[in-house]
Amino acid sequence: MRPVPPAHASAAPEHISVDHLRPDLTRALYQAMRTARDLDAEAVALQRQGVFPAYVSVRGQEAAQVASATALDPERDFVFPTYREMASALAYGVDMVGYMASHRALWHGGLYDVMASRFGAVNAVVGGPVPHAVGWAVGERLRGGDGVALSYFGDGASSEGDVHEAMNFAGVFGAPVVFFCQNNRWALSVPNERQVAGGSVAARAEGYGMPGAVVDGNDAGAVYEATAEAVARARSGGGPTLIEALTYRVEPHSTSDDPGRYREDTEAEHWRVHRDPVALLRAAVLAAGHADEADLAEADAEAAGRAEEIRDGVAGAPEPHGSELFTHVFRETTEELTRQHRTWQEEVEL
Amino acid sequence: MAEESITFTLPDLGEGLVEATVLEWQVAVGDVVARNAPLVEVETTKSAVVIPSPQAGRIAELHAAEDQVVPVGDPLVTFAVEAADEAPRAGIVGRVPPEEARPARRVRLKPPTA
Amino acid sequence: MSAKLTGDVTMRYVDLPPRAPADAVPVLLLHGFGTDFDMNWRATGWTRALESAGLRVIGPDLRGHGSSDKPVEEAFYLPEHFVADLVSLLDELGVERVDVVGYSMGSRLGWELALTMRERVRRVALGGFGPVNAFAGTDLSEPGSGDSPFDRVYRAVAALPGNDTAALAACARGQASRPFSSDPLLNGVPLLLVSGERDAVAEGAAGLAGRCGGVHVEVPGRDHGNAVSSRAFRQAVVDFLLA
Amino acid sequence: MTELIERAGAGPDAAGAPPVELSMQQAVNRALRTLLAEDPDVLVFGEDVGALGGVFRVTDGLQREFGDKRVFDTPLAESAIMGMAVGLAMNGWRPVPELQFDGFAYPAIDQIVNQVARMNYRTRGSAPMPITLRLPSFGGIQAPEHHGESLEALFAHTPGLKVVAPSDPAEAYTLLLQSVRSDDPVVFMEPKARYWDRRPVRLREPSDPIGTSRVVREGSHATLVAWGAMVHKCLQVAELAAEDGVDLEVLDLRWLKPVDTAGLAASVSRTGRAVVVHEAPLTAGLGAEVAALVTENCFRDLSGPVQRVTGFDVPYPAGPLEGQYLPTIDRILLAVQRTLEY
Repeated sequence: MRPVPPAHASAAPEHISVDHLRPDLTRALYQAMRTARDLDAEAVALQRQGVFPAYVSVRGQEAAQVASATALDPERDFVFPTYREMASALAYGVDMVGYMASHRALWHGGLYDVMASRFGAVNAVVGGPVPHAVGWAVGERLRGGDGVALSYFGDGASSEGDVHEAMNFAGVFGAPVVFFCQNNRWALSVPNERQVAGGSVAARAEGYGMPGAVVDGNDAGAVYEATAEAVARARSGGGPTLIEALTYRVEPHSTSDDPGRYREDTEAEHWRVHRDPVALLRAAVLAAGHADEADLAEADAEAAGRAEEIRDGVAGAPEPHGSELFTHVFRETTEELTRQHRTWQEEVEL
Repeated sequence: MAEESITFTLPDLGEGLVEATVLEWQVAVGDVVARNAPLVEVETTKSAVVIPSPQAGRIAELHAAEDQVVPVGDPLVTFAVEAADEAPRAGIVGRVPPEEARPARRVRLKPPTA
Repeated sequence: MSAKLTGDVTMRYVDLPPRAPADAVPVLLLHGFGTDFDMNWRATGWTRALESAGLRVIGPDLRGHGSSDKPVEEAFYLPEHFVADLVSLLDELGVERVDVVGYSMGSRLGWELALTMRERVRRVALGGFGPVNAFAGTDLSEPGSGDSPFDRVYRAVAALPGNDTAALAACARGQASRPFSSDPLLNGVPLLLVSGERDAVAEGAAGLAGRCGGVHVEVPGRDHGNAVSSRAFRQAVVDFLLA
Repeated sequence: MTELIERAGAGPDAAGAPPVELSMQQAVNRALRTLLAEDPDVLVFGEDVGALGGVFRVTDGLQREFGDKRVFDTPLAESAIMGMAVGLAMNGWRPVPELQFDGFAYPAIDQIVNQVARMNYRTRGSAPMPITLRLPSFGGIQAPEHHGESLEALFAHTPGLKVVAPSDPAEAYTLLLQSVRSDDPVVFMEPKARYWDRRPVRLREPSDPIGTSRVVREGSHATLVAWGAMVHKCLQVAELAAEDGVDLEVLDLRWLKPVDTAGLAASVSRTGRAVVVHEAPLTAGLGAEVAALVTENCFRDLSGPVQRVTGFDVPYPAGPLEGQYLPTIDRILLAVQRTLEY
């Protein structure tokens, strides 16, 4: 029997409702998603101007990222991102100039304070940070704290050993972790049908001893509720949850990818036009009476301003000085490294 | 503009099919076709299908006449393709390193006296 | 992308948005006996041809076929049930009128749809179809056992992966229990019939087209199996739809 | 200066196919095409190698030509890719897996070291591993983290693995044929900074045995030993040194395991001086192995210790600092000067 695509395809609804949510929440979600959308566009432009060597867009995944991050408490929880979670970082309150610095290749993990932000360093190892979330969560339980770890990963990463091992560990330890899979249908050039056996990442939750949930990743309200429920379960000692947010990677994998070689542009066009999470939320907020056109116009203006401010901040940031090559290699440096630092001064800095 | 010739064989049509009969070419020698444009209509014991062009380029040679039976893997069509020599495209990450004509240096050597 | 329309029988369909104007009348493609949308229309170059002509394509896997449900009781396969599936699909998609393009069994069902739901159909193009009873000379208690044209078709499709022979046999019997009759004729709708020169199943298509005030095109040298993928058939239909 | 590489390209069977202008991407693609056509057991698989044609287009067109049963994408799991390669080899196939980037090989190290490298040994020859792991390697393209690593020391240190790095398109074609046809597991490290290097290439069948190095520029004052992208850099250094009246030999090591000790010793005992250049960090890099071999085999002929010019002992840096981390022309010249004055 040919695998039937998950309800991910165009059958998903083309309007959402947030009537049942608090107005201040839905307005905040819209504000952050709108800012992330504008910052994403600025970042693509920076790449075209050669300021960024490359950029990985989050366009189309703003609801999945902002709404999940908003369901956390930045004072006591901890987020473990991949390399494509700009909108989550923004919603979580991370210093965005420091975050975007990683895309300008000023410093691999970014230039924000990871521990102060309680938001892990930008991480390009697929599935790599997922076991970190379990470790942090087990450590939190040992200390008697009630913080929750949220681990982001994608449909591609769901094939990595690290992710399977981490989820089993979390089930065994009952660790307070929310495994948040943004299934955007494409792991670079490989579609779900050839990446996710069985057709659903969430269906594996039971196998790892935790509840699983599939949610429309482009419905900000639904993502928020599903994440909030999982966070509450973890915080109250109920253990881990696996959430699969069905969304779509509207832009190419990166600014130097050519999707024409592996997917139909009509599919991407459908999601771009009919399932845009920012447009869906905007219509729902108006329909629910949580804001009127004037409020949203103001929000849009504020978002655009903030995006430009971040853009100018990261574009103007100084490049790291060569001597920084030798900083932070160890907490306690070595004789040999000091000798190599001198070699660099004499032979490279000249 | 250097040209490169690329030959494509009759692809594996699945379900263990070993050959197909060419019903009708959708292109002629000399045509310039886009990738995925209809190339040739063939019939197997199971069904008749139109094979999309695997390559953009000019049709240099058709290796089978209509009504001819072609085994899977035998040459089907040869394309003449301009060897792409426009600026090389970076891979999925990073930049193509610039090829500096004369590498800069500051250090001068003194040949050994012995 | 494809989706599901759940009713008493769940039907998988594909809805491919056009590249050009959105308001053009969509084309409803109805595949033949024992195949499905992908085999009958996508692999034969039709979707690409219709899309580049700027036409929106709606392509169901008819009940008993492809990825749709495959009940094994004969009663599920009466022509009126197929037509009901198609009407509920058009309602689901909010489509007022369509141009119907069919092949073999799909053509007979397209004819029935146009006849009974006249206002939902603009133009009709049918291939591999004629007035003659398609099941003539076939022992339907054991389809494929004899040497009638239908037996030969049945044997060819029974071997295709993904086909359920019990469902196909039931489908044949369901269709045969309402033998096609060209009375009443399909009048007052632009009609194109296309048939391969050597297609026994489509015997008499030219006469039928004439009686309905329609047009007939013959594809030289082609039989029931390979007329559907011919360029002549595709081109005739595209010209007819865009006229 | 006509580089010796051109003359080396001419080679003994100069009468072979006429030279064709190819980049290294295209040369590897041609080699894979030759291998897939000549041996029905060859399989090419990995992440994004099929429809996309590889993130550097190295497997472009192979799936269309040879079908998706022999050229196929896998889910994103490096350990499973190498583990599957072991199983395929045990079922009579000749797997040519690709791990998309050097830095992504780490999750597969367990399968490579504990299974691929020693399976023939632990089964006393019953289950050979004719696997060639294609690994885009080394730095030089300002790529993100984990996309510019040099793992040759790790692989060379693994008993049962052979390791090779081609320095130009002709080498890439010939050495890949040799690697895949070998019944031993080979790690084929493609220098991604040289993927776009285009030059006239004569596509030749392998003639040198596995483990042979290659003098790409003869010289008398000192020998520069390098591999991969550093061969091109050392040729640039030699060209500049010639302006100062210093005649440098450039030795392309090619095989990083087994190392061509005889070829190395022959060159260094003639010039009496050696500078090893590699991108990987200094400590326990393959440069240490080369220095030990030179010291053991050419001690009496050396007029000074072997110099090493390498990456620093720091994690591979982000974009703008890459140029200050990798061996520069000036640093190599300074090392040469140290050997001349010793």
